[in-house]
Amino acid sequence: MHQNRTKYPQKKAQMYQQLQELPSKYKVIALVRMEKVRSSQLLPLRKKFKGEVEIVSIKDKVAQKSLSTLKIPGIEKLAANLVGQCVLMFTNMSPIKLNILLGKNKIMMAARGGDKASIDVVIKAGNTGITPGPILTDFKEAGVSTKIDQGTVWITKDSIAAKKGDTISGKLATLLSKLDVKAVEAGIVLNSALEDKVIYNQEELTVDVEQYRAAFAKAHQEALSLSIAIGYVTKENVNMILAKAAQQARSLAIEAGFLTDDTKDATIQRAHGQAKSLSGKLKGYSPQ
Amino acid sequence: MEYVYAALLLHKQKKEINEANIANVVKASGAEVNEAQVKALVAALADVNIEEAIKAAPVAVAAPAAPSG
Amino acid sequence: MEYVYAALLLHKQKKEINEANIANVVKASGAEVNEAQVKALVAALADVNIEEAIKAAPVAVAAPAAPSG
Amino acid sequence: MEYVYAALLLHKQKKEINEANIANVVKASGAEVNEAQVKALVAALADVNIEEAIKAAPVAVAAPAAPSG
Amino acid sequence: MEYVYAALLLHKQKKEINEANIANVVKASGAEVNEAQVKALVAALADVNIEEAIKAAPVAVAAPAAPSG
Amino acid sequence: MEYVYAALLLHKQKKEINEANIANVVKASGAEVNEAQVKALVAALADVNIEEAIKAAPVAVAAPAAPSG
Amino acid sequence: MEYVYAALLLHKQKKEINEANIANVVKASGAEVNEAQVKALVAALADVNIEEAIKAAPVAVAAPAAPSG
Repeated sequence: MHQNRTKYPQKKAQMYQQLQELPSKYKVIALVRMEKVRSSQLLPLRKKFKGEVEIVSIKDKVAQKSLSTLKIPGIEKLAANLVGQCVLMFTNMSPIKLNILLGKNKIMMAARGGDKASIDVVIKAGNTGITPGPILTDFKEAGVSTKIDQGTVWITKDSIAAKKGDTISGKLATLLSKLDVKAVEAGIVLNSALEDKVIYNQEELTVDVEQYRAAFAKAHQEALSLSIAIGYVTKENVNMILAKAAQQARSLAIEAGFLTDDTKDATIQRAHGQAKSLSGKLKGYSPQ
Repeated sequence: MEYVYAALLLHKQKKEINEANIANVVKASGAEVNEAQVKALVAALADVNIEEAIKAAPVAVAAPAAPSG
Repeated sequence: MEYVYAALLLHKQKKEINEANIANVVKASGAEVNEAQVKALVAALADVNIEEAIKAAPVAVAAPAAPSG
Repeated sequence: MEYVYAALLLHKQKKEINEANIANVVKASGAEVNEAQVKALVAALADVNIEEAIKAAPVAVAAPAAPSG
Repeated sequence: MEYVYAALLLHKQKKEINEANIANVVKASGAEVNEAQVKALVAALADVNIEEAIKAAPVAVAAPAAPSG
Repeated sequence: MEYVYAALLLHKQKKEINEANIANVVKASGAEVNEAQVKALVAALADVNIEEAIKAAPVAVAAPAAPSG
Repeated sequence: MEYVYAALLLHKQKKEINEANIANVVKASGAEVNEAQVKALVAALADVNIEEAIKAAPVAVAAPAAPSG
């Protein structure tokens, strides 16, 4: 079907060559499917991860061809996931960590028709610099009130053009792009990764960080609770244990009606409070 | 409230809370006894679980202060 | 706690809170009087303004906040 | 409060809370023992379920009514 | 989630929390090490500040201990 | 917790909180003394203002799970 | 607190919490083991229902409430 090319395009040849070398330089190869990624997302990531992650954007066929010549266990499984335009990331960090870091580096992007707004999309009041024309109708449809002043369209007050989660129409997307308002938060998610012969799928690469945060809090809290309960004193809990022991002594003194300097008043209040609580439950009797 | 204190005193001593006993306690404090009050109290106490009522008494708790650090 | 109730009873009747009076009240409830407790109570109450103490409204206990995570 | 601490110490060690034991503990701390206080405490604790009592809601020290000085 | 304790132990000792160290600690407890769990935990630390996480315990006022009897 | 009670007892009596004194108090309660616990307590108390600590309004941290009893 | 973490790690793995095991875990973290601390912890844990204890709401310390008067 394909015409045999007499000469491989130079760019493709370079990429082929790159893929021959990179896998031996790094422990991890991670794959991102470009169908959900725009090339404009890659630039900030390249900067951010410079020295840690090499990012290569490549067509599936070239990548498959190059990778298939390598003797890396498991690479064929990764190559099988290559579809269309792809991004390959080479790194020595754990692919799960890479995935978490990618999730932390989401960027705001211009919406395209059909995208869902990631935030409440606010159009700020002020001069748009746009000359009046049919666009005024677009503003009106988006619920944005405008006025014309000295030949340009002014927005009279901050307006929400779309709520978080709303689907953005093609028309609104065009309007937002003219105003340079970004409505979509875009993150890159790893599709699969190869590390030390093991291939990880998207699910295995996804870690619920909040769950870990909560687990740390809970684990520490359990340690604290246990140490206080058993009176095992450490620097972290010594104040709490002292407070608890003193508290127990106060509670005991009060419950026993044994007056101490620290608890006299509380004991009287307690006795009186009991009388009040009891009288409050009495029907047809009001103490004088 | 004195009659209620008397009742609590009897309760605490595990003595029967009846009119005679309450009257005795109040009298011992040197005060005159209002028989009607005593009757009313004893009647009203018949339906009440004293132990629960005194456990439900509010306890003076420190207002949660801002954590110091 | 019975001695504290007795003290409150006397206080309410505007009677003096002394050892004899407390002993009388407790005795009238039919219980034996523990002299040490009477003495300790009277001594401890010497510098207490009972009227103020019982006015100090106990602060209601707040329910624990729902854990955030 | 020192006698109460002594009582809690004994309780925690599952030792009997009697006058001799409390006096011993307090004496070991190097302080003089006030026999009346010891007697009063032991009497007051006689009917108290210590395990329950120490679980009671926290009580603040802050006593707005009684100046301690 | 038991590996979280291993991580806390390393954190407290100011040791690096990496896969090898966590595996070592877990192994020393006599348990088998699940590599995937260790990997996931270490990776999660990319976004979890342990010191902050353990300080985040929600503070509430104690509810009165429910009277058990 | 017994060692903490002993420390509070000493504190209340304005006695020095050192290993010997704590051990003495605990011993007087009739219990065996665990030297390690005494040491640990004294070390932890070194930087602590006990008076402040025991006055502090105890605030419970929300339990990780509802206490079962 | 590191020894408590080690103990909980063992507990979660359903391993026995004894001195040797705790020492092993702490050693594996690369830290030196303080035998006295290990002893103290194991002694304090004797007779304790860990599952219950870790559910307890720990008491945190807030600054004393400002006196209202």
